[in-house]
This record gives sequence, C-alpha cells and structure tokens, in this order.
Amino acid sequence: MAELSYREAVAAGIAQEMERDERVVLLGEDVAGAGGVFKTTVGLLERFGPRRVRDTPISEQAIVGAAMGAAMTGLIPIAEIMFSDFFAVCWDMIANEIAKARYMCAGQFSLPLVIRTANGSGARFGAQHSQSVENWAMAVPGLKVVAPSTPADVKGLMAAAVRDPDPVIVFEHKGLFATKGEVPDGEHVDRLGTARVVRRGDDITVVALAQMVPRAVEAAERLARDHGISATVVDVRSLVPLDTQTILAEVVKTGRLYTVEENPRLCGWGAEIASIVAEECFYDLDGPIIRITTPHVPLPAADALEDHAVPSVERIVETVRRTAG
Amino acid sequence: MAELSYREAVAAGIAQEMERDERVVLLGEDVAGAGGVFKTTVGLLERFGPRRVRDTPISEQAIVGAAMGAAMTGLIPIAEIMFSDFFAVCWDMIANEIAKARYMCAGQFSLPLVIRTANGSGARFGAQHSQSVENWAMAVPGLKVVAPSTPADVKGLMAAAVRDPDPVIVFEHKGLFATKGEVPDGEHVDRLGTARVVRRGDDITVVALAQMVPRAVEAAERLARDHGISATVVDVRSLVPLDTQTILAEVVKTGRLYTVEENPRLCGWGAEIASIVAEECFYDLDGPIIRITTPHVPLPAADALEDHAVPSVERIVETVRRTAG
Amino acid sequence: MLEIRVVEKRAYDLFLQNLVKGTSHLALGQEAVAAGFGVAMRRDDYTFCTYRGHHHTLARGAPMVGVLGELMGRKCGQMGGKGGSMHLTSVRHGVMGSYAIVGAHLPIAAGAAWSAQYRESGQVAECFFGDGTTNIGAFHEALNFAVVWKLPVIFVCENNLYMEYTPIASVTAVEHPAGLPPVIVDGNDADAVYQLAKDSLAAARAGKGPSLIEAKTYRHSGHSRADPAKYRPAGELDEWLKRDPVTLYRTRLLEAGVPEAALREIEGIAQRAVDEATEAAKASPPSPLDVVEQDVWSDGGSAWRN
Amino acid sequence: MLEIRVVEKRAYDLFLQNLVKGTSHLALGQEAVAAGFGVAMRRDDYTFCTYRGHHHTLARGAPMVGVLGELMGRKCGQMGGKGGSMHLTSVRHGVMGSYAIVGAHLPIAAGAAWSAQYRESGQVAECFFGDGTTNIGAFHEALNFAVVWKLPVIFVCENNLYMEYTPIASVTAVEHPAGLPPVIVDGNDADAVYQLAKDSLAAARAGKGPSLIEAKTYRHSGHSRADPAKYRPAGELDEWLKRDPVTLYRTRLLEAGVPEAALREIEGIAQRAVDEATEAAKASPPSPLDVVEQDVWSDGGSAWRN
Ligand SMILES: Cc1ncc(C[n+]2csc(CCOP(=O)(O)OP(=O)(O)O)c2C)c(N)n1
Ligand SMILES: Cc1ncc(C[n+]2csc(CCOP(=O)(O)OP(=O)(O)O)c2C)c(N)n1
Ligand SMILES: [Mg+2]
Ligand SMILES: [Mg+2]
Repeated sequence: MAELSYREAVAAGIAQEMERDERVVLLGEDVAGAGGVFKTTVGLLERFGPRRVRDTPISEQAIVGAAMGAAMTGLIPIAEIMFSDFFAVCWDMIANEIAKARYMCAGQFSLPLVIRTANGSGARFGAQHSQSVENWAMAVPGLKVVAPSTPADVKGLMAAAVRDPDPVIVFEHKGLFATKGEVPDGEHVDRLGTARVVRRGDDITVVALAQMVPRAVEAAERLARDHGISATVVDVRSLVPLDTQTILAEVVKTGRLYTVEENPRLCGWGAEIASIVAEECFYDLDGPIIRITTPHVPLPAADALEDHAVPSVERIVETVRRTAG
Repeated sequence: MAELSYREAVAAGIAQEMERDERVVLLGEDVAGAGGVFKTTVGLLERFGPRRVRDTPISEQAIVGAAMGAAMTGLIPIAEIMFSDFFAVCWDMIANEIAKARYMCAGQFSLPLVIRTANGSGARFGAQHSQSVENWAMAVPGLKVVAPSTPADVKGLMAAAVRDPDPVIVFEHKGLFATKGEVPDGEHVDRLGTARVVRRGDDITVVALAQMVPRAVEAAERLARDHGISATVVDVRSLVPLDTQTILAEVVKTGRLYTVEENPRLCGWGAEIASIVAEECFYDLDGPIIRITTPHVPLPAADALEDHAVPSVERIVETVRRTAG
Repeated sequence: MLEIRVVEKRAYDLFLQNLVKGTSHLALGQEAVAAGFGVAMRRDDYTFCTYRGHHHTLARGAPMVGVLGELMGRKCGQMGGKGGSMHLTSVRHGVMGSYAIVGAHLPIAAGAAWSAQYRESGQVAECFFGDGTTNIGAFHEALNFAVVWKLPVIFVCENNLYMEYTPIASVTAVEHPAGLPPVIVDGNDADAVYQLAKDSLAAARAGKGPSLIEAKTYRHSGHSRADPAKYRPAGELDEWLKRDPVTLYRTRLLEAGVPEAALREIEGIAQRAVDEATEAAKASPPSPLDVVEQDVWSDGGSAWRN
Repeated sequence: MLEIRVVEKRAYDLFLQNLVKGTSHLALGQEAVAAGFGVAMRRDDYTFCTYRGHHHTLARGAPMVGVLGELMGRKCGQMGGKGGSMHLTSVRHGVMGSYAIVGAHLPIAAGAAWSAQYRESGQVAECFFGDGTTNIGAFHEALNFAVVWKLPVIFVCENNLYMEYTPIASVTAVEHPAGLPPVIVDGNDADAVYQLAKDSLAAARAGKGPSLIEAKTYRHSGHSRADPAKYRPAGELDEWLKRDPVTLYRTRLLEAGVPEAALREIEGIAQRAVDEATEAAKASPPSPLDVVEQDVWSDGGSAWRN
C-alpha cells in the first residue's frame, strides 16, 4: 500500500481508468496545462495527451453539456466543475438534461459520465466557493452521488463512478485534499452504494459524510474517553444509491441516530436519512433523532466565522453529551 | 367576497401591489403583451403600461439578475420564470447571488423582490415542465418560499411577498390555475410563515402543500367516511419561514404524522418536517412518520403515467389505511 | 416533407379529438428545413432538436406510429409515453433527443460532435433550434465551444419570427454570435436547404469546424396547442401561406414536368400511411403503469437504495 | 491609483504574514482601469466588480481599513469578515458588490441600470469583469438584455490575457458579442481610460444605451494567492512591467512639469495612509462569532421558523 494524499488519489483514480479504457476523457477549466486549480489532475495531460485531457473555456454549461453529448455517443467523459458552487450555472444540464434524458427516452441510451467537483468548506473562500451541495444532487432523480472521505475511497469510488453506466457526481472535499492515507496498490475499484462502519459503539449511531467523517470519529473518541458514551460511526460515502441496509442495521443496534452534515440545515441528506429511520425503524428508536448541521445560513469567509458555522468536533461532542441521556 | 380563479387571483395580487406602490414592476417572458402563457398576468400591461410591465428575451439569468440589481437600488421587481423547471437555467442567480448577497455584505442592502413561477404536475408536460422544485428553494438559505393552494392564499401571499423586504419565491401551481374560490374584497394581504389547519381530526395529522392540499382533504373525507380514521389536515403554505408551531402542535395532538409531497422522494420538504418532528416531539409520537411522495423518478408525460406517479387521493387513503393501525 | 405535413395536421386533429393530452408544438410551415437536412444527412449523423421536433424526427425516418403513439401516450409510442411530444427520440434513426429547455441541446450536440471527432467516425451533429434561442446563455457557450474545438456540428436556427408570443425582433440584438457568422437560407425552399445542408455537412466532415445557419421560415399555427396566435399582424400569415413550402415544392415539381397524377399518387400514399399509423396508434394499448419506475438507470430500474 | 498599488502590495505582505487567510486576487498592474473610471464616475453611480475587485472598491473611495480589515477577518472589515476578499461591497460608495461567480454580476448591473432608468435618476452602472468572462452564458444574456432595453450600463472587460491559468486566446472565439461592438482602450494608460470613461458615462446618461469597453492590461501577480503564474511565456511579464500603469503615470506627470518632490510627497502620503490602515486593521478585534447567524434577512436575523 502506498500513502497518497486525497488530491493525489483523485488523479490516480482518473489515471487508472484512462489507462484502462480509451473512451475515458477528461475536460474542464484548467484541468490540463495547469493540472487543476486544486492540483487534482496533475500529470494527466503529460500522460494521456491533449486529445484526452482538455482545457475548456469558462463555460460550465458547455462543459457538462458536451460531456452529456459525448456520453450518449460512445465516450465516457469525466467533466470537472471547479467548485461545486458552480453547479448552479449549469444546473439545467445536470438536473434537467443529464438526470432525465435516459428516463424520457425510455432507455434508448445511457449516460456513462462522471462530474467531479470540489465541495465544501475549510479554505475560507466565502459563500460562493465553500458550499456543500451534495443535497442538491441527491434531490434530483437520475443522478448517482458519492462523497468520499479518504484517499482510498476517492480513488476507488472515482473508478467505480467511471465504470458505472449512469451519471455519477463525485464530490471531492476541499477540506480533505491535503489529508493522507493508504491506498491499495494496483487496480483499485470500489462499489457505489456502500456505506462503511468506521467505528462500532453501543450507545448511539453517528452518520457522517466526507469532511464530517474524521470529525465524527474524533468526536466519538472523545465521547468515549470523556463522557463514557460509546458511538458507532457510519461513513455514508454514497448518497445515491444509499446503503440503507447498513445504516438501518446500525441504528437499530444502538437505538439512537445522530447525523452530522456540512450542508445547510434544511432538506439535507441528514433529513432524508432521519426520515427513513423515523419511518422504518421507529419502534427501535430510544430517543429523538438529532441532526447536527451547519445552520441555515450562507457561509462566512473569515476563518473563525467559518469554523463556527460548520459542525466541529466540539459541537458534535457537546450535542451528543447533552442529548444522549 | 368575489369568486376568482387561482390564475385570476395571481393577477389580482400583483395588480393590488402595483397599484399601491410605484416601485413594483413586473418582468418576464410573454408577461406583458400576451398576459402570460398561463394567463396569470392578463390585463396588467393595459393597466400599468409598458414601463412597469415588461416582456423580456428568453434569458432567465438576465431576468432574475436584473430583478436583483433593481431590488438593491430601489425597485421592487416581480420576476416571472415561466416554469419552475427553468430555475435550473438561472439557479446561480437565485441560489448563489440573490440568496447570499445580503449576508455577504453584512446587510448593506436588502433585496425586496419576488420570483414567481408555475410549479408542479397536472398538465402532462413531461419531465422538464412538470417538476415540483420547492425543495430546491427551501434547501438554500436566504430564500423565503411560499406555495399557496387556494385563490385567496395566492393573492394574499403574493401581496405579502411583494411587501416583504427579502427575496420571496412564490410557487404557483399549474394544477390549480383553473380552480376557483372566494377571495376577500378590497385589499388582501396575508402573512408569510403561517400554516393553516384546514381540517381537524383525532387520529392522524396530514401535512400537505399546494396541489396536494385538496387531495389530502379529500382523502381525509374518505378516510373518515370509509375507514373511521379521523385526520387533521395542515396546509403548510409557507416553507420558509416555516410555521413549526402549528405543525408541531397538530402532530402532538394526534401522535401520527403523514406528509404528502409532490416533489420527488429524496430530500423534500417532507423530509425536513419529518426530521423536525422526529427530533422535537419524538416522545409524543405513537407510530412511524410516513411520507407519501412522488417516487424518486423524473415525471413521465402521458396522463395515466403522470397520474400514477404523483400522490393521488387513492394513494393517500390507501397508505394511511394500511399504516394508521 | 409531405408526410410530415400530413402527420402534423393529424396531430392537430387528434388533439381536437382529445386523444393527445399534453402540449404539442407543430412545425406546420417549417417542414422544408427538416426535409432538406434530413435527406442530406448520412444515416449515422446525429439530430438534436427542440420540443418543436416532430418534423426533424420524421425526416430521419422514425416511424409515424411511434410519433403519433407517443403523442397519445400509447405503448407503441416512441418512448412509451414517457417523453411525450416535446421529447421525441429515436436513437436508431440518429435522433438523439428533443429538448424542451430552450438552448440546452446546443452544448449537448457539441458534445456529440466532439465524440465523433474523437472517434474519427466522420459523423456530424445537426442541432435545430428557434430564433428565440439566440438570447439564452447556453447558445453562446455552445457556439464558442464548438468554434474553439473545431467540432463537426451544424447549428440550424429556424427563424420563424417569434419566440412564444413575442416577436423576436423586440427582444434580441444578437447578430454575430461567438465568432460564427450565420449563413442565411430560405427555409421554405426545400432544395435550397438541401444544397446548403450538403455543403455544410461536407465542410464539417472535412474537419472545417462548425457552421451556423439561419433558415428563414414561419409557423402556420400557434406556438403550441394552447395558442391562437392573436399577436400576429393582419395579413402576415397569408403572406407566408403563399410561400408554403409544400405548395412551393409541388409547383416546382409540376414545372419540372412531373405529372399531376404522379403527385396525386404520392399524396395518396402519404395520406394512407398517416391514416394507417393513426389507426395503429389508436389500437395500441395505453402505456403500462409500471414504466413509471423504469429506466432511470441502465439496469432498467429506478432503485436509489438497497 | 498609487494608493491602490500600495494596498495591493500590502495585502500580499499580510498574506505572507498569514494574516490574510482565504484567497485573494490582486489587481497589481490593472490599477489604471479602476482609477480612470473611479475618477470619472458620479458619486451616485454604481460599481459592480468581481473577486478581483480591491482596486475598484478603493477607487470609489471605500476606506482602506475596511478593505484590509475584511481580508483579515476583522470586525472593522467592510463586511465584518462575512464576505472576504472576493465580495467587497460598500454601498455608501456606490460599490454594489464584488461577485465571485464568473459572469453573474453582468445581469445584476443591467438590473441596477434598469432601476436608474426607471427612476430617471441619471445614474449609470459600471460593470467590470475579465476576458475569461466573455465565454459564459450570463455575459451574453446581459449584453443582449442591456442593448434591447437601452440601459445605462457600461460593461468593462479588463483583458489581462488569462483566465485562471489558461491563456484566453486558446479558449475563446467571441468577438462581436450580442450586437455590442467593443471599444478598445489601453488599460494601462489612466488618462486614456479616464477620457473614454467620461465619454461612455455621458453617452449612458444621455440615454444612448450600454457600451462595451475592452481595456487591455495585465496582472503582474498570479491569478490568486495560490498561483505562481508559471504558465506565462518568458519575458511577457517584463514587457508589461515596462508599461506599468503607475510608473507610466508618474513619468507623464514628471514630463508635464510636476516636480519630483511633489510626487515623492504624494507617495509618502499614500504609504503612510496604508500603514495607518494596516495598523488600524491589525488592532481591530476579530469579528464576533454571532454575526454568523445575522443578516440573512432584513430583520437582521436568520430565523427560518417560528
Ligand atoms: C429556458 C427556457 N425558457 C423559456 C422556455 C419557454 N419557451 C418554450 S418555447 C419558447 C419560445 C422559443 O422560441 P424559439 O427559440 O424562436 O423557437 P420556436 O418555438 O419559435 O420554434 C419559450 C420561451 C423554455 N422552454 N426554456
Ligand atoms: C462560473 C465560474 N466558473 C469558474 C470560476 C473559477 N474562476 C475564477 S476566476 C476565473 C478566471 C476568470 O478569468 P477572467 O474573467 O479573465 O478574469 P481575471 O481573473 O483574469 O481578472 C475562473 C475560471 C468561477 N469563479 N465562476
Ligand atoms: Mg421562433
Ligand atoms: Mg483575465
């Protein structure tokens, strides 16, 4: 196993798939010559050439639309949208075209494409460059959605996304790019639709995603150490398909569910999971379902303010301690 | 009280406010000369003239962006986006600019504007012209969101939206345009953030919105008549601000919550309300929270298929009967 | 062209009989654009069109019964009723979809052209849209993108003078979009369209990049079935009816020496074909309800959880 | 212009000292555009700019301490740290915001111009953006909209040859956008900019509609603080440094007979003003945490429920 940073693992996943299949192509702003503004595509131009790794104009609708047109005619495009906030400028292409086309034509074609993007807070970029918008994508039928939390996962889920015959949105997390971790040597392909139990405990189940996973794990350590509360932590990894089996099984075991979300409070993935649990294992619950989220505000730019807004280890510990009685 | 159709009530609400305040202006595609493709702005050009009622090019970003620029400099624009599905082509303007601007500038300006749009199913327009996207708007901090179900409400909430100092999205429902109802004579201004208890019962609480309200009420009648189940029906009316007091109070009384949503299943407003209830009145619940929604698919065009997809009176009755044991 | 005309008229009749439920946007008067291009295209070229796409779909050879059946929500419909009039697609015939959000299909067509270029398949993507579309952002992005990447795509603007109910001249200043000067053609003259289509297709196939064509034409009916088209100045329709593409072409054939009887026969054949398609569509059962939860994904289903 | 230069350099220093956390996009080398326009504008005109907006914000008279404080996340910051470098706004000075999504502010500026037209206030909206912005849909929609509505808005493209790291010429074909031919100006010549600014402002105020200006200029530093700008061809920066707008203007003043000593004095004043602003910003406490849940709504709060 090699130790890679999360950003290196992104490039490794793309490279693995481009190597395997000539139909895989990459396009986006500054992805080629510059290796990506987050350096997640470094080396790909050199390795696969300008025919397969292409810089584009600042035209997100054209980027994603071109990926769609190419996917329905034989290619497997990976389109980069630099920041997930910019989904808003090409949302029609994502939500109305890519998500719906296969359904509308009753399956006459498929859209094997990937849209990858840098999501989330941590870089102090302010309200228009720090959003977590995985819930936007989850709310639209026809999109598969993953949000990996480790280098190994980002490589493996990227590969799985490329191999999947349907459109997959890969949310890479800005706050995790610099983190490091072991990544299996050789070909590494993960499975969409699988959550992972990162840690097992007896008292509560904490469900988290992406940057919130390491925070939930750290919170769990502290809860165990300082407050005698033993927590299971589940990394959702894949919002669509959603591994409800794993999540429900873990909630049933502890009887208590906490979700930790970076997206603003209303209508997040946490609400979806909370609702599924409140319907399907209501009688197994021992207490209220509690969502820990960013408040329903845009994100501020200053570091202290951003840190205050997004769920922190302290806030998770504090919330659980106060309510897991 | 006069009887108006829902579409007439839209125009009446706009007219009332334009009459009152010279700063109120209306812009959108085909809103002036043609009176709107849904005939919701008939007569306004004649009454207020081409300076205040303006046709635009097919440029949704320009329409909504112009409304924003005008709102921050002294006007109160009402922008029409013809179908709510088209929010996707101007989502950046709505979600990243209008919703966040006041926050980012720490309140240096406000954005007193209204975006009104035709939402929902019923006209057999297919996947790109029938969506219910109120949950898209609800998920974005900085937007107020209403979705009226009656002619009186659409007039009164439109007026309230125009008078509100912040951006309000008014979701008019295509399936309700032809419905009629009493509208108070004279000036009629409602309040944002207020739900309405449409019907009171003892066994369950059904929470619905827009086109789903009449269906929920009819289902409640049938449940009472045919199955001896007595239901409260709450019309949410306003998603942001959300009248959680009314909703929670009614759920506590019956101990059972059903939500009836037209938006696709994942991350809808129903999930939000279910989650709030599962957190805040968990111990008052007597059974699982059940969401009745459109399945998580795009909408099909054919009438029978569309009817099958969207929650119907039958489906509501059947679901409640089966689960309200 | 004639068949398209008869199908469009039939679609209108079926709507009056309440057999077509949703909306539909007829191309009556615009048939020559579809016919001219349809004939000039290679079998494996791609067509991308709008909600007003019956004509282009038929011109590529998609069967009438599939089109009429789709409008009527029948099982025999091109997409089994799931798409409806605005989303006709027949991949088998190179019709890669009809798109109902103005401007959206231009970048998508550029993407198909990119794929053809990448695969060196020699295919060309044709993308049809209306005059109103020149005002939306996606139009601009797609043109620039296609020029910069030198893609084999032809953007064809069917300028019928109106967006929905608003005359285009009152809302547009667009003249020289993104470095791609438009070539103008009489969209009611099928031969002129055919010739230009052939030339531009050849140029695209030769790697010369995209072209932009403006076909001047007119829709005889309203924007959609809901529209009586009262916004038209008096006499405008009459002027255009004089230049009806179907009549124009008929006259031209007569002048070229084709006997009246032969034309009658062709007309009879078209009429019968449409009648038969209509009956077949009527006889087809409605779409089965279980398709509602099918074909979101490539596995044929719509499961979002395990 | 000079003050802007000194502030931008100071912003860079503060970043090196880790006192500026988020990103920042300096306008070193582009100061003349802001200065020329800033001086020509009427007090109540509107400025709309991008994430690269320090220069335009300062040119309208916004205090340096507010700008530097904002970059440092201090209470004294223009928006108390909530906006950051990319979103400088000072309504008091007509700076209606800095927008960080490429192209978004063009329609918004058109809207402010519409409001001025409607209110017959004689105000003009100035909208500054980069060359890369010409490829995004919103650019096209805004220009067409402004032309058709004849709005008093001036779109100023600061063409600095690059989008982030990609040379603009490799990705754009845009030349004649939406019926608005661009007027080109040397963006490093403050006088030339000023003259053109005056003329275009007068035209807008006289009801002649929008104009589009392309100011040719260059950024001396990287795109943002993260960018060492290695993609530049050798020598390019040196060529442009020879045409540094601040030096150019200084030379011109000297040639016009302004004594060196007077210039030194002005330079000293600017330097001291920036030093003072820096100290004041450093002395300001960090933003209080409770602002996080403030000012979503006009009531000052962020409540979404009762
Ligand atoms: C983004 C978007 N805005 C608005 C509409 C509503 N709409 C449908 S067709 C149409 C007019 C289009 O005019 P044009 O492009 O000239 O095509 P035509 O209908 O004349 O063929 C409009 C405004 C839409 N479908 N999509
Ligand atoms: C819609 C959108 N796409 C991409 C970006 C990322 N981005 C920020 S600045 C920039 C380059 C803009 O270039 P230009 O318009 O020339 O302005 P400059 O930075 O040179 O002043 C890009 C691509 C963005 N902010 N918004
Ligand atoms: Mg038209
Ligand atoms: Mg630039």
